[in-house]
Parts: sequence; structure tokens; C-alpha cells
Amino acid sequence: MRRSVKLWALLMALMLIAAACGGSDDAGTGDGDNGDGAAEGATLVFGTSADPVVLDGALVSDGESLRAIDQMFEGLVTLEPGTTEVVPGLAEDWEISDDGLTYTFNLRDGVTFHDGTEFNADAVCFNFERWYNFEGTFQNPAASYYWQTVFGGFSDGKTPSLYKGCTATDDLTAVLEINNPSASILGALALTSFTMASPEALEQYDADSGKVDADGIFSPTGTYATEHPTGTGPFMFKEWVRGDRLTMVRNPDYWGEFEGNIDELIFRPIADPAARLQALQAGDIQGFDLVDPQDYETIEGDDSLQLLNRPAFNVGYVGFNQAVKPLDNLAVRQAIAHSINRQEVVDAFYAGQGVVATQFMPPEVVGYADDVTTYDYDPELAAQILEDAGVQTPVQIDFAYPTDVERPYMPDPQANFEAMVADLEESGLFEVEQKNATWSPDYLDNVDNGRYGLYLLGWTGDYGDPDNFVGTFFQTEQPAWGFNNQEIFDALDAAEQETDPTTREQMYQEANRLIMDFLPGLPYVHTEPGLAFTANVEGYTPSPVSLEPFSVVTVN
Amino acid sequence: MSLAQAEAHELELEQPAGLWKDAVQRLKRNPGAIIGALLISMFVFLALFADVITSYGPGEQVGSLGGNGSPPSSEFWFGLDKQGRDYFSRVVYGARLSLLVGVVSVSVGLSIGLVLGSIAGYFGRWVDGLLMRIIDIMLAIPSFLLAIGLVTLLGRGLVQVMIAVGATQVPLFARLLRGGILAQKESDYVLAARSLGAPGPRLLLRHIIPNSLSPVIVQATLSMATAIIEVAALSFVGLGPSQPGLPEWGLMLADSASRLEQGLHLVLFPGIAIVLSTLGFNMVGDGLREALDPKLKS
Amino acid sequence: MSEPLLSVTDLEVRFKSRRGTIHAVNGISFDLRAGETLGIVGESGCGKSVTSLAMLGILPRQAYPADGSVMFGGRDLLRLKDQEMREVRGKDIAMIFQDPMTSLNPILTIGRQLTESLRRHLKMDKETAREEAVSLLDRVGISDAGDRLRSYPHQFSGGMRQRVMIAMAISCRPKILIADEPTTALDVTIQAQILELLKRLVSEEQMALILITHDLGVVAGVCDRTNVMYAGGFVETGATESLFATPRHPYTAGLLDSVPRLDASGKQRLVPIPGTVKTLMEKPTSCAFAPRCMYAVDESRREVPPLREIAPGHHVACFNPVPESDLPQGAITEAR
Amino acid sequence: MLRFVVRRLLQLIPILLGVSILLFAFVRALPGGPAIALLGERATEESVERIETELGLDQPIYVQYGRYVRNLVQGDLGTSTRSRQPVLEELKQKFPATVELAFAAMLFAIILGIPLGFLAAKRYLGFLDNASLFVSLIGISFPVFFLALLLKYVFAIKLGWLPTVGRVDVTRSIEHPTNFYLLDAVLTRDWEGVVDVLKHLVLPAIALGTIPLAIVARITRAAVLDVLNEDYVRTARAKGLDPSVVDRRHVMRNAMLPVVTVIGLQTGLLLTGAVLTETVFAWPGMGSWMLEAIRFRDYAVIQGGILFFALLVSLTNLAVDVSYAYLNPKIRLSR
Repeated sequence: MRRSVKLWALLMALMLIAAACGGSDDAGTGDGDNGDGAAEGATLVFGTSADPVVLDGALVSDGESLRAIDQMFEGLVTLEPGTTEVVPGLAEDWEISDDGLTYTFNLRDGVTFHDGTEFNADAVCFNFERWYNFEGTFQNPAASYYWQTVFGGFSDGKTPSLYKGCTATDDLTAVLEINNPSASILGALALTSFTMASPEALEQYDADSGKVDADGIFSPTGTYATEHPTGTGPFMFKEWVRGDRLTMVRNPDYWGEFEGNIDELIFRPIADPAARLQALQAGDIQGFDLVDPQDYETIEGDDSLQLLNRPAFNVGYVGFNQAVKPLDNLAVRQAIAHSINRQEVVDAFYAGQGVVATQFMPPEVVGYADDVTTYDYDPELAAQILEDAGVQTPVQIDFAYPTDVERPYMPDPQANFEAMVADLEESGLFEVEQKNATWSPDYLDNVDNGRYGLYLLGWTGDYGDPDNFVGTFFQTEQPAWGFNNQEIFDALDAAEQETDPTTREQMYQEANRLIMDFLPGLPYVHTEPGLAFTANVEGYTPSPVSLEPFSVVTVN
Repeated sequence: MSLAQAEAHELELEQPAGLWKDAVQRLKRNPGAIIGALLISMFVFLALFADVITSYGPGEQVGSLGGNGSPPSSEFWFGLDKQGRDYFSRVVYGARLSLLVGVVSVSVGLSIGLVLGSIAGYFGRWVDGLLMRIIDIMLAIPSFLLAIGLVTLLGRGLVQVMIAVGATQVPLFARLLRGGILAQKESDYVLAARSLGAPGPRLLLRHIIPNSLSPVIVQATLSMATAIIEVAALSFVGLGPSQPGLPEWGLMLADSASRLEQGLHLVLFPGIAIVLSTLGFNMVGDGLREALDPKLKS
Repeated sequence: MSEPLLSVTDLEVRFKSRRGTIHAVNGISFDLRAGETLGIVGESGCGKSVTSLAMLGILPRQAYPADGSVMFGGRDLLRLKDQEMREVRGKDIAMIFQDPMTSLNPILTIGRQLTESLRRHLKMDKETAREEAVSLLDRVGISDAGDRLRSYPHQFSGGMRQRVMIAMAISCRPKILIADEPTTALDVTIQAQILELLKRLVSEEQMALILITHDLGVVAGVCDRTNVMYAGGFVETGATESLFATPRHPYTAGLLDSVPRLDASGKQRLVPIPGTVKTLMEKPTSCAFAPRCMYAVDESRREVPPLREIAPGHHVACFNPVPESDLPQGAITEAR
Repeated sequence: MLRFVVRRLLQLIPILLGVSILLFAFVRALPGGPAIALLGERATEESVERIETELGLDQPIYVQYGRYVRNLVQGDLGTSTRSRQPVLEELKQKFPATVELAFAAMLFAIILGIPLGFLAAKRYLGFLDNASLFVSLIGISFPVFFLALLLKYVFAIKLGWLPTVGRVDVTRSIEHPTNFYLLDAVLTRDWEGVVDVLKHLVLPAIALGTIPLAIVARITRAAVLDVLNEDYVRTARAKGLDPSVVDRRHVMRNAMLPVVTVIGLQTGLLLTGAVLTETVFAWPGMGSWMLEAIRFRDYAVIQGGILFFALLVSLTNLAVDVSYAYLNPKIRLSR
């Protein structure tokens, strides 16, 4: 310790000066060297809520992985930006056979993967066959969730599969055959899970290999999904340092136009929402998703920032578990619906970005019925209903909400919960036993096993199809809802099979009316989830299903 | 004849005071301890008379919902939070909660620690070895992770959180007491008492434990400070007590963390409350340590 | 008689404490000539150590030299700036302390601590300093000095550590050596060896030695002259033989009576001096020993007795010195 | 000395085994499981069972523990259910981040703490002494996360001098031979990178280092006060050595002994603070990783991560004892 006290102080001063002077250059390090004006070759840093799991579309279902894959991969079909309307992607056009069992796709010519290999019908069938032949942990629902939701089983035949086969009749024509008709196949193919990967890269970096440890636990070992994702998209993979950043660069020989000026796109995980907002304010990032509605006012008030909203594509609802007495009594359910002031909750905690829901689907989705029964806030009517039904008041009910979770349809569960409980108890008709648990895994576990009477939950659609909403909730008997209503089950089954669009829409509208009369739960909000950007970012088009390419974005 | 000798010389001249009398005397002369005691009594006062001091309940919605609450005003000294509740009363009721948490968790840690420590210290041999290994294991895991683990295990009710925080203090108290007992066991007066046939357990309870208590008391005061911070920290990472609308400082701070820009007061007031209450306990703890330290030079 | 090497006049030292100022040394004066050995003896707490520390200017933080002068080499050490004083300390005046167990730095090698003053004062380079250190250790009687340099203090016995302390002190050939209770912490056999070593070195180097102790036996064996100190002041000074033979101050006599005499015949009753030294919160205005002294007279309680010469080279500060007749077995009867 | 180290390492084994058993039991006792955590709203009865069989969670508990220990011994900490990465791979990323932050915090605490403590002791009971005592008391009472928030708000958001998040500016690509970014930047002579990493380190290190700073200052003050009263310091002054030599060679070297012990213990406690600091500064370290793992019931990560934490804490304690023995010849030569 050969230093006199003076030396200690000197060393410390040096360190601080180095740090401080380093900061003198432009504080916002994000936009790097190019200064103002729609300069060429911009860099955009986007704050994500977490690291992607892996960069292989077929093996993920979490939002952050899908966002990254959307930038680097494309499917046969895609959605019109900002809508859920299916438009041509890598397939210029397609024909569907009369019996709805064969889909013929005519592919775009001259498209290459990032590794230079050619995109053709063989590549399309290679991808489909790959998904169909998944085994081991790849069949795990957390991985190939969408294949199982859309196509059902795999080649091992454990569960029946919609997928029959894929043949490349010629270089640019791929024919897909399915075992029975399904109207939602086309919409589903726009999903990120069905984007096309380069067969060459899949094999070279052994995307499907894995090791099985002594107890049969299979874990993937290939480096395709972590270091060499190769698609046809506008951006190419450059580098991924887990926990730090995922860097993608512009694909020089992209087949489509590349309207934006982003050369380097960086996703940086910032788990804490507060830290994300502060990073944006300080200019360390230029945008982030999942904005807490409480911050809408802040962002709109700050002219160096801008707030964009996704069209509503979710529903927040109060679930009624009819297995729990007295929720099996329709009158009680109706009284509850009339005793909750949904408008006040939406106004208070959704900062004007939410609209009161009338049914279990957002308006944009086909099959939305304008004339479903509605339940306006009217405590006297609720009292009347209970009295007519001869129900003793106050009715004992239990009501639960999840802690430490934020969902677009429920940014602050505790705030919603407290307001709703206040409404119920003020009406004098109900005595509420308050319950809560940590979102994952306890709360969801309790809901799925029907341990709660009333509970706060919701759903964000995956693709623009009514089956993905009401189908998922009410097509089969589930402990969470605790009811067995064959009329609803049959209506939804029939609607799903119907291929003619207009009849299909009417059938879903009828189903919605049926559901809202039966009132298995109380939908209360559709939100337009918010994204925040710095003011110099233009062209970002929010989409209901969060399919938002950065290739159209310009940074000035 | 250094000053210390002179001082000690004089102290002896005044009639010899007992350890406690002497300690109190020293405490009175220690400005830090006095300030600390004032801070603590302020918070105890706030906690006891919260309902009298504040004109609104902590959960009572007085202002408009939503937005970022409103800044401090003449009517609401600390302003309103985003649920439109009077922030001043929430901070005051927060004092009641923090002191409660502090007291309960320290007594949990203290009692379990005392039991473990005295068993280990008194019986020794393999009992001591085993217990000390368990303590080593608990100390090997960073205390905050231990607390997080326990809260996740026991659930996030207020009682469970207090037990979890208390449990992280157990190794500290166990080791302190064991050390005290081992030191006392060899001391002459114990050997003398034992040679006169005094039964072990009575000896342990009447003499050994009371005499090894002073370091434990110092640690208890300091642990009050750690407990308050630890609960606030648990709330900050979203694992604090989860009753809806609970006026817990850490939670209040965490909720407004992202709205520093406009809701700075929503972060400052609970934060400063935590600092002051912890400071109080730390100061008194320091004062006690100096006052009770027998060999202290002037 | 040569010019005095060191002359201390009216030295006063006080301590700042919470209860006010403690007057540790209240005006003492003495001279020291080259080669001379002066003993300063007195009970603990009488201010003898403080005097030595004041002379070297290394008083503890709360103490300060309030008055008087310490003339050495034509300069008053008390008025020197610290930088100048450091040239004197360890070079011209060196000091040895009481407890060898704690007076050496536990984590530095003996060699390192030995060569420190050599390199500081005599600007020796590492090598020569090492050789000098080896020869110093030989001179103080430590065998195979060569590899002893690399060992640490805790590997040495008390006696050997004191020898190292002495080697350190004399390393720069100081003119004056102050030894503050050098043998108190050692057991008797080692004490004699250390004292012998000190006497030999003092004569070889022609150094002046101030030996501070409460042990009359040590003073008798080593010192040419002795000053007896009580409550911050000298009560009796003079040649050691005459002081021991004819102690004229009641306190000196009392001290001698409380020491077992080898030559005493038959049963010998040791008579302790009643009472204890009172801490002085202000400058004494009367004879400090009066409350414990059976020879005390009214004057003793009103004025501070000055040092008067009552025999050639033998001074005493007492209004009613012990008469010749009572010596040496002057029994002091029980306190009345 | 070697025998001492080996004996201490052997002692570690039962402790770490004990920790691993405790962790295994703790993880299995946690309510819910990884399956639901992964699937969220999409979980259904069979999908949960499917995942649990995949992960072998349906096998009897002793079989699971047998597998866990067998893998552990081979250095296989299992795979994270959330990121599907082997835990060891993620550890290579996360561990250096936390250690680099902890090291910077400790350096900050030492560089300021020791001189502060030393000056306070030299001006004992003076103004500086009382002031430093009071400031260090406040330092100890300041919750890490509150300080982190304030620092970030003032220096990063309001003044914009320093970055708010992360370990390095994203647009800068630094090669990562060791994942200790500061070291990497220095190794690859990327001086701009060094400044950038330093800029990212300053605020989190100060937030995390304030409590250790307060403690180091107090311990240094107490230690220096003790040493100043020692006889050998008086001997040194009696030798006429310059005050700076006396302070450095005699006072500080002896005062460092207790200070080193405290620094060692503090490093263990730093890991606790890291969890909080990492959340506020989005620092991709072990702290935030553990938090997520517990929330997602990522068994392998919880077990591997906390076990690694325990190993780290035990090794720091061992390093403290070794350095104490090295610094103090009495102990060094007596082993």
C-alpha cells in the first residue's frame, strides 16, 4: 500500500474526470454519428422487455422472439400493415380447391435467403416437412405452440394432424394439402411461426439436433437458432449478446422495397418498465413497446417523444367460474355485470387508450356482433334482478387478481381490482373475499384449475380470426369457466368449419350473441397498446397482432 | 500518563457505576445517539397517532383517479398518488407498517437466533458443529436472495414477508449469542458457580445469557434498520407484502419509479422516510455499541 | 565542568481534557553534561515520562508544552519547527521505551525498522545500512545478526526486543539517550543484562543518558546523579550516593523506606507512604506532598517550596527537610 | 499456508453440498411450476403435463435429485427452461457483469473510504471527524435502490452526462474474450470503448458502493485510531521519521489488517445490493437474472445461480482470510 493519501485522491479525481469528460460529447449516444436530416444509414435502438428465447420461428411463442424473427423472416402470406387482412408475401398469389383441402401457392421469383441460397418451392416444402416431423422437446407446447394450435399433431401421429403433405410441382409452385377444411389456415400462415427458413442453413447449423441426457431430457444443441438464423427478410442477423443486445443489419439484396433508412437495428432488453421510459427520455433508446398507460400522459406531454397505439386486438375480462356457487345462477352473473362501473375503470387506468368491451372479441375481428346484450352500470337494476330471482343479498363471492404482471389489456391489475371491488361493495349487494397471487405460475395455475370464483384475466389475439378468441375460450368445457353449454360448443364448432366467409361471419355473430346472453364472464376493455418513440422516428405502423417491420421506419 | 489513564483514573474516583448505569451515562453524552433517539421517537409517534395526525385514511380516494397524482399543495402536504389518495397519510401510515415489520421480523430473527445460538453455545461438540454448519449454509446465500426465496415460498402476505425478513437475521443473532456464551462459559464466575454445584440450565438462563446479551441488543437495534430497508427492497422488486392499497414505503417508491419526471415527490417522500427511520436506528445502535463496549478507551 | 549538553529550565506541560486542563509537569529544570547519566525517579503519574516526550516533541495530541525551554546545541527544542525538530529526533537525541513487546512494528522486519533511522538521518544506501544494522545487533549482543534481520518482532523474546530497541536508538550515534522505564517490563535477570548493556554503550559512545524509572534499585546501580520527582516537580536532586545515604526530603526518605534493603538485619518492616497522588487540575500553590507528609509545617501548606542547596550539589524543595539525625533508619511513624 | 487453503477448500464442500440440497428442496417446494410460467394464458391441462414430463418433473423426487447431483458433478448445471440455454453458458454472460459491477463498487468504496477514514482519525473529534461519521451513518441508512434512482434521475436523465442503462453503448461492438467489458476493452486497446464502459459503470458503482464506502470509512477510522495509540507509532515518531513515512509505513500498514477483513465481508454483501442496482440500471447481471428465474420458476437457473453465488461468497471469505494471513506475519509464519 505504497501510496500516500494525496495519491488516493489524485487517482479518484482522474477516474471521475475520465468519466465526466467522456460524457461531454452528444449525450444521446443512440443515434451515433449521423446528426440531423433524413440521413442515410441510421441506427435505431429499440428497448424490449426481455431477450428473445431463440430465433427460430417454429420453436417460439413469446412476443420478444416473434418481434425479432419478424424482421429477418417472411411467410408465404403476410398481413396488410396495420390490419389483419391477408395479403401476398413470398407467394404472389394462391388458389384454394373447392373442397378446401388443397392450397396452391405461386411463389415470387428471384428471392434469395440471407446465405445466398435460392428461395423456391422445395424450400417451402422443406420447412413444412421439418415442422411436421418435430419430435422430442420440439413437440413441447412452449415451443411449437402455433403448429399445434393450427395443425394439431405431428408425423408421429400421436394426435391427428391437419397437415397432409406439401409437394413442389415446379420451381415456383408449392402445393399444400390438409386433411379437412379449415377457414383459419390462410390467416394462420401469416404467423411468424410459419415463416420460411433457409434449408441450407437449417442443416448446416443443425437446427433440429439436440442431446438427450440420462433421463431422456432432450435439449437442443444446434447453433442455428442462436447464431445463424437465415431468412429472406429485410434485416439480416449480425450479433446476439444475451442480456445485452441483438444486432441486425439491412439486407442489401432484399427482394422487396426497403422504404426506411435503418442500416443497423438493435434490440436491447430492459426488463424494468420504469428503466425503459427513462432510457427513452435520456435518448439511450429510440423506442420501446408495452408502454404503461400511466406513462401515456408523460410521453404525450414531452414534445421530444411520441406515442403510437396499436389497434385494439385484445380483450380484458372478469371471468365467472360457474363451478363456484352462486355463479352458476345467471341472475347473479347479470347483477355482478350491472354493478361494475366499467367506464370509470377504463377511463381511470387506461389513460384514454382503452374502450369498454361488449363481447369477448375486439371490433376489428370478423364475426363481431354490434347487437349483443349489453350490461350498463345500474346497481338498482342489479338489486331488482337479484330480488326477482329471490337471491339473498349480500351475495358472498370471491374475487382474485394477479400481482407483478403487466398485460396490454391489464397494465395495473391491482388498480382495476380495487376499483371493481369498491363498486361491488358500494352496491351493497355483494360481500367480496379478496384474493391475489403472483401471476406466474400461481395465479394462472389457480385460474386454470377453477380455484377462483371471479378473476381478472384477458387475451391478446394471435391472428385475425374469431376462432382465436371465442374459439379458444368457449369451444370446449374448461375448469376456468366451469360450465357445460353444448349449444355454445356446437355453434363454435360449426362456425370454425364453415369456409364461406359471409356465412362464417354470421355464425360467429350468432355465437357472440349466445355467449353474451349466457354471460360466462364480463368483458370490460379493449386496449390499444402503446408504443413510444423519440420524435425523430417516422413510418412505424403499429399492427393489431404486433407484426411491425422496421424496414419501413425512417430515423431523422 | 496518557489522557486515557487520566480519564479512567477519574471515572474510578466517582463511585463505580454498574454496566447499565455507566452505559446510560455515556449514551447521554453521545450526540449521535440522542439525534437517533429523537428520530425513532418521531416515527413511533407518527405510527401511534397516525389516525390523529392525518385527516384522510391511507386508502381513502380523495382526488381523481389516474394521471400521475398531483404535486404537494396546501391541502395535501405531500400531494396525491395516482389512485388519488392523500400521500401524506400514506407515508404516515407507512411508518406504522415499517415499525411493525421491523419489530416483528427482528423478534422472529432474535428468538430463533437466541434458541439456536444458546443450544449451539451451551451444548457444544457435535450439536454446535451441526448448527454452525447450517448457519454457514444460510450465510453462504446472499441474504436478499434468501428473503426473495422465502417470500416466493411462503407467499406474499404481510406476516409471511415479516417471517422471511426475520429469517435472514437468524444467522447473525445465532452467531452473536453463541460467541457470547462461549466467552462466558470459560469465564471464572461461571466455573466458580459450577464448582459450587449450580445446575447447568439455571446457570445458562440466570447468568450466561443475560451477560452475553449486550452485543445482541446492539445488533437488534441495527437489525431494525436492515429489516425496514429489506422489506422496502422486496416491494421494489415486486415481492413485498401484497395486500391491495398497503401503504408500504418500498411499494410507494417502486410504483412511482418510472414517473420521476413529473411525480418526483411520489419517490422522494417515501424514500426520505426510509432513510430517516433507518438512520435513527443506526445511530442509536452505534451509540449503544460504544456505550456497552466495556474496554472502550475514551 | 564542560558546558551542559542539554539544559531544561522551568519546563511546564499541560493536558487538555474534558474536565479542564491537567498540569502534568509544573516547572522543572535540570542540566545534562556529555557522558553523564541522570536518573529521574518517581511514582507512576508524577510526570516523568511526559517530561521526556516533551523534550523530544512527541507529546500525545492533547498535551502541549505550556512554558519553559529545552536548550540543546544552542537552540530551544520547544520552539523549533517540526521539520527542524525531526533532524534532532533519533539523530542527536534518541529514546527507548518501556514495553518492548509493543514498541516494535509487528508487521515490519527487524532489519527494516533498524535501518530506518540510518537511511533517514545518515542517508545510507540499502547495503551499507544493512551492514551497519548487523554490526549494531552484534554490539547489543544478538547472535547471528545476519539472518535475524529478516525475522519479525514476534519471533524475538522481550529481552532481545529491548536490545533491538537499544540498537535502533544508538544507530545514529546520538549525543543523548533517554530511556523511559527500559527494564520495567522485563524479568529481573534480563533487567540486569539490559542495564549492563546500557552502561557499556553509554561509556563506549560517551553518550549522556537520562534514565527514567520508578525503581530505586535501577537508579542506584546506573546513575551518577538522580532527581526525585513528585506531582510534576523535582523535590530533591543530587549525586546518587548522597541522595541514598542522606535523603533529606520526606518523600525520598519514604521511598527509600518502602524498598527492602539487602543489608537490613533481622526483621524489617516496610512502611508504605499513605494516600495517593492527586491529579492536579491547577498549578500547585503549596507543597504537593504536604497532605501525605508527617514533616509538613504550616508553610508547606501555603507556599511552593523552592529547590534549595542544602549540601554541595544536593538540593531539596522542602521547608522542613528530614534532619540528619533521623537517617537512614528514620522510621516514619504511622500516619497520625 | 497452502495447507490452510486446502483445508478451508475441503470445508467448503459440505457447505456447498448443504446449499445444493437446500436449494433443490426449496425449488421443488415452490408453488406452481415452470410450465405455466412459460405458457401464460395459453396454458391448458395437457400442455402443462406435457412440459412437466418433458422436464422429468413427474419422476420421483429422489430420482430427480440423483440426476441433479450427477449432472452437477460433471459440471452440467442443466438447461434454463426459459432461454433453453445451458445454465453454464448464461453464467458466462451474467457472472462477469455482476463481478465487474461489484468490483467497481468496491474500488469506489476503497478509494474514497480509506482516505476519508484516515483523515477522520487524524483529525479525531475535529469537524471533519464528526462530519464523516454523520455522512457515513447516512450512507449506511440509504437504501441502494432509492440512491440508484436519484443518481440516475439527476445525472442520466436531467443532466444527460451518463447513460441510464446497460453495460456498454449498443452501437459499439466490443470483442468479449472474457465478458469483463472493461478488461475486454483494455485488452483490445479500444480506448474509446474503455471510456464508454467506464461511463456505464460510474452510476451503478456509486449506487452499489455507497454503503460499503460508509463501512470502510468507519472501520478505517477505528483501525487508524487504535494504531495511532500504539507504542510502535510513538517509536517511529521518536526516530524522527517524516509524518508521511510514519503514516504510510507504520500506521496504514497495520490499520489495513482489520480493513481488509471488512472489505472481504462487504464484497459478499455487495451481491445482495447488486440485485437492486441491476434492476434500476437494467444491468444484465446475476442479480436480475436470479429475480427473473425465481419469477419464472426456472429451476435449473435458480439452483445453478444461487449455488454459484454461494461459491462466490465462500471464495471471497477464503480470499479475505488468506490475504489477512499474508498481511499479518504473526499468522503467516505460524501456520
